[in-house]
Amino acid sequence: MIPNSTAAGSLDLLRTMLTIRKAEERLAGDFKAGLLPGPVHLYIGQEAVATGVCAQLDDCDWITSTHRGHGHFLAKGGDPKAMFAEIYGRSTGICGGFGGSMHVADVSKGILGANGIVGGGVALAAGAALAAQLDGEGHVGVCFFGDGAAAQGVLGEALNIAALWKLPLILVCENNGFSEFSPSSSVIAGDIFRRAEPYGIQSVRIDGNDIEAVAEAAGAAVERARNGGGCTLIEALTYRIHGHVEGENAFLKTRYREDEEVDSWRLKDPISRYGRLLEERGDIAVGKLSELEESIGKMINDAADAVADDPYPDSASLDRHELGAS
Amino acid sequence: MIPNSTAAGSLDLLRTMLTIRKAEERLAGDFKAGLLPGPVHLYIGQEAVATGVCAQLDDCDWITSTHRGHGHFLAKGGDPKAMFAEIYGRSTGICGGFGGSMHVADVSKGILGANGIVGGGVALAAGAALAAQLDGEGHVGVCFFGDGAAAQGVLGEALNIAALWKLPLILVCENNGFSEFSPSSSVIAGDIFRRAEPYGIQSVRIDGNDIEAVAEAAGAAVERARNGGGCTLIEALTYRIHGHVEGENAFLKTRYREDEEVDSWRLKDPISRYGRLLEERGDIAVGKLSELEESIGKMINDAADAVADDPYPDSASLDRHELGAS
Amino acid sequence: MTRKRLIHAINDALVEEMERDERVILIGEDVGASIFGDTRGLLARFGPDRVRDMPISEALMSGMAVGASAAGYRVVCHLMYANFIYTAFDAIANQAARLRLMTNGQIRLPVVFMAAGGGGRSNAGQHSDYPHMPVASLGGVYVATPSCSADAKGLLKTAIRTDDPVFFLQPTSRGGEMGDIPDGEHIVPLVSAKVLRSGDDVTIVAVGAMVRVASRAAEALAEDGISVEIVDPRTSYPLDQDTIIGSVRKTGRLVIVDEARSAGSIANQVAALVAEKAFSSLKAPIVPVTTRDLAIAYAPPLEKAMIPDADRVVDAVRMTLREIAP
Amino acid sequence: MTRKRLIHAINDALVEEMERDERVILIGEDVGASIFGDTRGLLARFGPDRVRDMPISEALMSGMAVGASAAGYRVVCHLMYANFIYTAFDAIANQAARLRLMTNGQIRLPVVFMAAGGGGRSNAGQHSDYPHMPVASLGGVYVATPSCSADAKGLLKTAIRTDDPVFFLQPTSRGGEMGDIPDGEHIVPLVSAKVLRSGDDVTIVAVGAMVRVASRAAEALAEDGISVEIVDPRTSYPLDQDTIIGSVRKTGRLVIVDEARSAGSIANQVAALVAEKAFSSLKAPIVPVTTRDLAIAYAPPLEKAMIPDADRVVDAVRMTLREIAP
Ligand SMILES: Cc1ncc(C[n+]2csc(CCOP(=O)(O)OP(=O)(O)O)c2C)c(N)n1
Ligand SMILES: Cc1ncc(C[n+]2csc(CCOP(=O)(O)OP(=O)(O)O)c2C)c(N)n1
Ligand SMILES: [Mg+2]
Ligand SMILES: [Mg+2]
Repeated sequence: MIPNSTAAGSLDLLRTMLTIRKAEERLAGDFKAGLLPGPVHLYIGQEAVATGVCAQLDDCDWITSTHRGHGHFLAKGGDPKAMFAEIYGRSTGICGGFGGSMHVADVSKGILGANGIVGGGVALAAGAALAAQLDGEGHVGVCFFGDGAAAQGVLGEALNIAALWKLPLILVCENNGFSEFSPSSSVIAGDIFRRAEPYGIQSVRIDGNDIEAVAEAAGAAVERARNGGGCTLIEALTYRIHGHVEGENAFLKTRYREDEEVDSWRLKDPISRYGRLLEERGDIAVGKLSELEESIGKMINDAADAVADDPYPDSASLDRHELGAS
Repeated sequence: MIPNSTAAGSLDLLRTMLTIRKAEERLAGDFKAGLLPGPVHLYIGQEAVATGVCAQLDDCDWITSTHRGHGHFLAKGGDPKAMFAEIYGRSTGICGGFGGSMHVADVSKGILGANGIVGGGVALAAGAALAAQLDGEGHVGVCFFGDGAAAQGVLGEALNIAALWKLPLILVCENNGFSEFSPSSSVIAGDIFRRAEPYGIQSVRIDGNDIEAVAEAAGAAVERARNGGGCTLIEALTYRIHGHVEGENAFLKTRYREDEEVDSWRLKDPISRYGRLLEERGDIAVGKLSELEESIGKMINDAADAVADDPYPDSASLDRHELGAS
Repeated sequence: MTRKRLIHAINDALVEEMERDERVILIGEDVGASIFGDTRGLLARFGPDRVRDMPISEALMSGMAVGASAAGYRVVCHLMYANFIYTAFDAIANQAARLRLMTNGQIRLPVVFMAAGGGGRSNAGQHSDYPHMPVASLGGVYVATPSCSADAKGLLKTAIRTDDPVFFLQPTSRGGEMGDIPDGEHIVPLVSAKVLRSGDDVTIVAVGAMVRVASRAAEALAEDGISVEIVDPRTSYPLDQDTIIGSVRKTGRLVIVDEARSAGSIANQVAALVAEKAFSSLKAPIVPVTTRDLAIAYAPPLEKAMIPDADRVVDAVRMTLREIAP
Repeated sequence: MTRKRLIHAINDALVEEMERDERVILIGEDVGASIFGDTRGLLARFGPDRVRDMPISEALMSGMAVGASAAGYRVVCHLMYANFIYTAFDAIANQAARLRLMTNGQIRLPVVFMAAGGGGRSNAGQHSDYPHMPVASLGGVYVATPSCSADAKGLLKTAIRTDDPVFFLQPTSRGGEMGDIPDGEHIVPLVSAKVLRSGDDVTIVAVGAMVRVASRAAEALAEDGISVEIVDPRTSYPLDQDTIIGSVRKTGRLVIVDEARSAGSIANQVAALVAEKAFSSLKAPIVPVTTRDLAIAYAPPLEKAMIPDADRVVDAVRMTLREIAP
């Protein structure tokens, strides 16, 4: 049985994916308009992964994320307004404007943060899983990481410890085909999910654009972890529709993928695909998807607008992060 | 066909193993007598691995080694005298007394050095293999590392790159059952040799105390690497008869293994085992083994004695290693 | 007062803090067997949940320490030899030192990285660093550098209770000396230097094992009627500026003794501090006594020549006294 | 003379050196696509044997650079953002910096680690460090810190030809400014500071992007009749002591400008040098202008407040002038 397979659950999944999509689209526009102070890495096309996984978690479960972290933040319950404010560099941001896009975190929601160090979240999640294990309350640690990050040795180190200590850890590799501008096949040998096998860790490769497949695999992994069954590695095949980083065409002199490839993945869009499915099934009324798109789009734009002119942090606020300040 | 399977080749293997054994026994005695300035990690019991592998190599092939590196040094053609002098800290040492036991190196023999950083040799060997590949002359890079070192993430990183770039790299894991005082099973999940599989890299587990098995596996791996077939991971099961480090009983308050275990491995001693086999086969005369033991023992003791009172390096010699000194 | 070796003072601190707060956990390679003796008995006393023998995976270990402390535990992460902090550096530098700022204080990290630094026992080039300044350079990690049993105990207890990362660098690779420890609860605050000896003619700032060297020098100088004040910063970073400046204001002369390499020595930090903030009190050049900019060499005479000794300190003091006030 | 952006000067140096010596190879993540533009065109020109796109495996990459350079190549290892030097730190610190000494010079390492450092573009806490001093602290690695196009080209060419490791830290995360480059072969030796501007009242030592800031400050001060001498060390480690000391002997006053954090800043090294070796010439306290001891914050006003600007330099100079000679 697929977790969240009630009609209400399905609608929630759809809503979350749309929330992420609309937020990312807003940021894409903001970037183009020169409104963002720093770089942003968008998640468009990958929404089913964060959404399907985080639907299995609650606030006491921990996640670590990546430089492409807005989707994970929102799916795990982070507040869109506080996220926009952060990315705009405002004092009302979830990190007070100190962190920005690559560091959005909300510890109260179990979000240990996006991370600018590729692979950096792996060990953090393993540590959080150790904490969860010691707590003994059935919580888990989840690490989202990319196919490119799978080349970092710390992944093998984590698989080893997770197997030895039966850590309640779920490693979610979002294989979106690229490590920056390198196609995965040029930097990753073999199948990522198989890397768990020598450690005796369960692993599975799924269609990351099929939210029910994600939810099912994540649900099984989370349940196993909560019950002392240890770690799972999930490799979710997906695709990033936008570039590695917004504005990349300004500095790239050569193309690294064909338009046709991008177009072919647009056809597999996880949101419209799931919307169609729910309509077909009768879980939602026909037309509900576009209605939701509109209302969520408005909600997101309102959230962004509401904070776009919030004050920047005061430079005196730096003082509070020095060692010795409490 | 086993490489070096001529009678002359067999005798060489036996000689090399005995050279290592006698050198290590001498060092054990020297340590007890308080003659060594620093710590030594002895290789007694593991001689078949270095010997069987290095017999497949020539001076233009590169090896990297570990903190337990005397055996690799000698098997690859390093000079015993220069090694003793080094471990005694003398200016006549192979590294002028600058490196000591954990850093014995002889670049003219392709020995990039013992290494005090566990796992440190893996990337170095991969780099040397890259150099060998660029040279295009069929040379290879070989990395000796321990079961404990297999927990270092850099191993996975190296497997990935070796597969992608088809590096002429041979990864030789000497699984001697312990990572310092931790039994392997407590720090290593699953089978080490299987860790190569997800990368599409050939791997094999062998009896590391059977020198013909080692020679055969290494021969196949080296041949494949020389011919563009890429990397192999060999896991050689063996045992360290001495402690992790000489003198460990002085600081360890608890035992980490049983005498019976050590004794059972003494029965599998790679040298007497091979000697018996050669005698049985008629490749050497009966009694030859003990004769060799004696002559090599004498040769080694003479080598050690010859340098034991060599001068220490002059402190002015430090100058030549400063940046800017040429 | 109880007289104990420094290493046993550390053991006492660990026992007391683990008794006091069950959220204190310890991870490290062979912390069960305890190579140095500082973690001896903890596994038996507190069990394998709270005392965890790690595989050789420093990058993972430091990152897990960050993750587990972000998730609510007080983590002591034992890195064994201080050189291995380089192996563990990524999570310390890119995560531990900055998560507080990047999350606007949502994440505070009660984590202690501990390791034994310094040369003197022919452990050679990869086991003898005293790397306090590379860690200090990160800005977000306290660096505690005890020089005696009492401070080791008191500083470690404070470090464990501190909500920000601390690097606890024990001068124990030379074994750790005996010293008196006050009975009962003994706490030493971070960032509080100690005036070890009061004097009028010259200030010596010395850290770690060099405090003893400085004391010997001071005694020798006293015989010639030269009155030396010794300041032990106890915390290498941040510095207790007032105590150092106060002493230099009194004496007008400054010698700094550190067994770290010159380029990575606290001599630079202290000299810069004084040249900025106590310049008008200075009567003579500030003289550093440090290790030259090389890895520690193996041969005993070389090692001895590199690490500061009392003679060099005496010479340095005499040099500052020869200089005429400008 | 040709006018070029600093990043293109680097590209020229790479092209020229790769043309000149076919044993020069380049490895790094996406050096083919070239995020910064410094490696643009090299893959097409020199082919995939010599220009290698690496997976995201910095620990492996730095170690392979060591291994390949030990085995006869001149390796340029591009680490992208300077913060990733922490991820790559083990092989740099524990191997590259010390193999020369430990092998008594058998191994020399012609390897250049290059990376872009510095803040200013809201890249936030994990992409804005200027970590020259952590590398300097190792003692065995040159640190080149060009401030302009000509020096970038000339220093990089020298670095590639040098038989010891060099960390080439480009101030290009802010894009890299325009500058004149001499036509024809242009070489700048390591350890040779440049007096950029001659003056009598005060010396400013500034590195990297801060040289421009210092120049702006000097111009503003000139309007008030204050004559500033600017010294650009160009090599942060080892320092060209004579040039710095010579300048301070002339002016008697010293301000040091570095965008590194105070605790990891060259201000300490330079101040210590001068307080030891040019003390009698000093007329005023040495004033550092650095970034406070925090990770760079994201919000533009915070970032701006942290990184030294011309106003802060002007203030510092005025402060040293107000002080009366003691
Ligand atoms: C340690 C480290 N190395 C390199 C980078 C530069 N970098 C940022 S994202 C990226 C590619 C990541 O690819 P992947 O893990 O597949 O994530 P994706 O961008 O596809 O989501 C790289 C190389 C980094 N941020 N951190
Ligand atoms: C990076 C690093 N971490 C820890 C150590 C301490 N250490 C030295 S040897 C060793 C165990 C190595 O085990 P293994 O790789 O199996 O080699 P063996 O000693 O069995 O030959 C450890 C943990 C080290 N030298 N380097
Ligand atoms: Mg990817
Ligand atoms: Mg072992």
